Amino acid sequence: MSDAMEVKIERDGDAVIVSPAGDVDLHRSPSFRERLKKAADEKPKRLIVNLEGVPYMDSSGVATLVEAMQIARRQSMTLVLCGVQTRVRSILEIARLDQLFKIADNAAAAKTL
Amino acid sequence: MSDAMEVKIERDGDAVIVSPAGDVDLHRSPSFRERLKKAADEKPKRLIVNLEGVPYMDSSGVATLVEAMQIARRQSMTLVLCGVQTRVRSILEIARLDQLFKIADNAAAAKTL
Amino acid sequence: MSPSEPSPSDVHVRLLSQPRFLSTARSAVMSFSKQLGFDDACCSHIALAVDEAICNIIRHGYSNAPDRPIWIGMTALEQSGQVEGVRIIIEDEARQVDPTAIKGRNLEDIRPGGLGVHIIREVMENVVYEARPCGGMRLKMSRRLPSAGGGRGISALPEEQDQPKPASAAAQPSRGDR
Amino acid sequence: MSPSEPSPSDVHVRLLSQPRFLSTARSAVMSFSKQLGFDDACCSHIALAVDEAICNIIRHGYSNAPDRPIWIGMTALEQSGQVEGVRIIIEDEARQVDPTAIKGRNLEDIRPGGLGVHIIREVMENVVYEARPCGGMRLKMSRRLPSAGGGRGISALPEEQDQPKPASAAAQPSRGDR
Ligand SMILES: Nc1ncnc2c1ncn2[C@@H]1O[C@H](COP(=O)(O)OP(=O)(O)O)[C@@H](O)[C@H]1O
Ligand SMILES: Nc1ncnc2c1ncn2[C@@H]1O[C@H](COP(=O)(O)OP(=O)(O)O)[C@@H](O)[C@H]1O
Repeated sequence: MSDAMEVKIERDGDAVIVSPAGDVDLHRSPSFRERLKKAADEKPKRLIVNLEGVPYMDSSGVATLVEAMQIARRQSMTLVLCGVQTRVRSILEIARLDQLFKIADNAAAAKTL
Repeated sequence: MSDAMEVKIERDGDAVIVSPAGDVDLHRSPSFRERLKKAADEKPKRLIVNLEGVPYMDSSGVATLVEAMQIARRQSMTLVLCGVQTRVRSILEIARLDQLFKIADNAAAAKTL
Repeated sequence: MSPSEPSPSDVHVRLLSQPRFLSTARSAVMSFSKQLGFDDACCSHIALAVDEAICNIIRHGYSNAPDRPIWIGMTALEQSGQVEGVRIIIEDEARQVDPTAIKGRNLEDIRPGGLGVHIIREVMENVVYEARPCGGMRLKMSRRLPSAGGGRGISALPEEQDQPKPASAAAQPSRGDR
Repeated sequence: MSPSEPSPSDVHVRLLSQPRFLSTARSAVMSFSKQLGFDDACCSHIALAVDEAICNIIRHGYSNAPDRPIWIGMTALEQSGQVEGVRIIIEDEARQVDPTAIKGRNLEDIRPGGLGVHIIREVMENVVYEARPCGGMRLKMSRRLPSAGGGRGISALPEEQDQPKPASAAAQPSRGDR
């Protein structure tokens, strides 16, 4: 395991799908943030963050998502989260941010939400 | 989680199936040992230890199995392990005991092995 | 306050102030809590609180210096031999701050960051920050098992959403500790 | 010997001599090893070695007394900023024994028990027991990452069975340390 977060980025039509793998904590969120920014730089219509492979996230990961949301708004890009696991959803709820994000069940649904 | 190991004991024809759940380490092996002995006391033809629910075992768990094997031999009972997970199989191999035990894939196969 | 005092902790973890050790701290806390009888959702919340506390010490207390110590003490709260919950104490040697200055932001103001303290107070009980007499800061917090009345007033876990929540914040002892 | 000396460990765990804390120790060791880059099978072997060492301290060193300390120090072995493996040091305050008396039994003699030391020597490298000058015993052991040449001569993991094993025990540095 390297110190950087493993993040897959795919283009699918007018969407870019960003799929990090592993816990997103203060150790890994900087590299997640960097990759997410790079994906946003492609200025897709839709930025999908697939969290299927993320069993755990702390507030540094949440901050990264909030920042991505702000960038998306500025660029009139739609940001959608999908594959959110129970524990990750729970921290979004504690932070009262579960309503802020568009959340789809999976990547397919995220393309139409 | 209590301090005792969760162990299910079922009778199935002339076999008794013992299914512990959780890590078998020095903390839990005493209660596993007790339940296994109780199952052997029923003097079934076949004692099946279903380790499907055991992700980890240390040498105290292995010692418990070796002891059960000795009891089984004395009582002309057939002892069969099944559902052995990778990590548990690995410790049996390190202890050079993987040949000592009859090991079946699952409980159904264990009834005929 | 909880019935038993935090005598020498059952398990003590000392780590250097580097984010790469967060996962080790979380795993230790998760296993310890699980062993005491907490369910997976609670264990993960307790580990989250410890994670957030450590992140804050690294960032605010030690200004990201990578070679400073952080201690995590974990103790089973027991009453007549029965486990009632967990007590966690996190200590550092960082510069001391006024404990009242350590507070979560207003969540209405949505921006990146500023969630850690809110999370800690939300998922744990009896959260108290204090300056250590010997230097550095100390964070004491606990969580009782549901069977011992724990978790009331604590943010709903997905699995717990059907449980009624107390109507007023006065029912939450942790809030009174500030 | 490994290139770097175990300076103050990166993560240090102290637990009381009770089997119920074994799972916490294992989890911490697993996470620490995983963070360094070991695969799941290796992490689980390293945690097993630590588990066995703690069991022996509880049973033989402390004769099952539940209130004595056990320390586990974990350090990343690094060479020019590159992680090469893990160094683990386990210490106690138990009565001292001759390190040569700590040895695994002949595995031909099948009976319950007597496997712990064998397992430790089988899954770890550079295993050394010693009496501490200040009292108690110390167990030092390490394991290198496969990329740094670790695991050669170590009992086949299920995932590694197709790798060739060295023919002679002389290729195993850990054996020479006794
Ligand atoms: N361990 C600490 N030492 C010093 N100050 C702290 C500590 N923890 C929190 N704080 C203070 O409390 C504030 C709120 O912390 P937090 O809710 O985690 O949000 P953030 O860290 O993103 O600002 C911090 O900005 C800081 O001023
Ligand atoms: N920490 C220890 N302190 C003292 N003696 C030990 C310690 N660890 C191992 N030993 C000795 O080494 C022997 C072999 O240990 P082990 O292989 O774990 O088998 P077992 O503990 O089942 O006898 C023990 O019987 C004991 O005499």
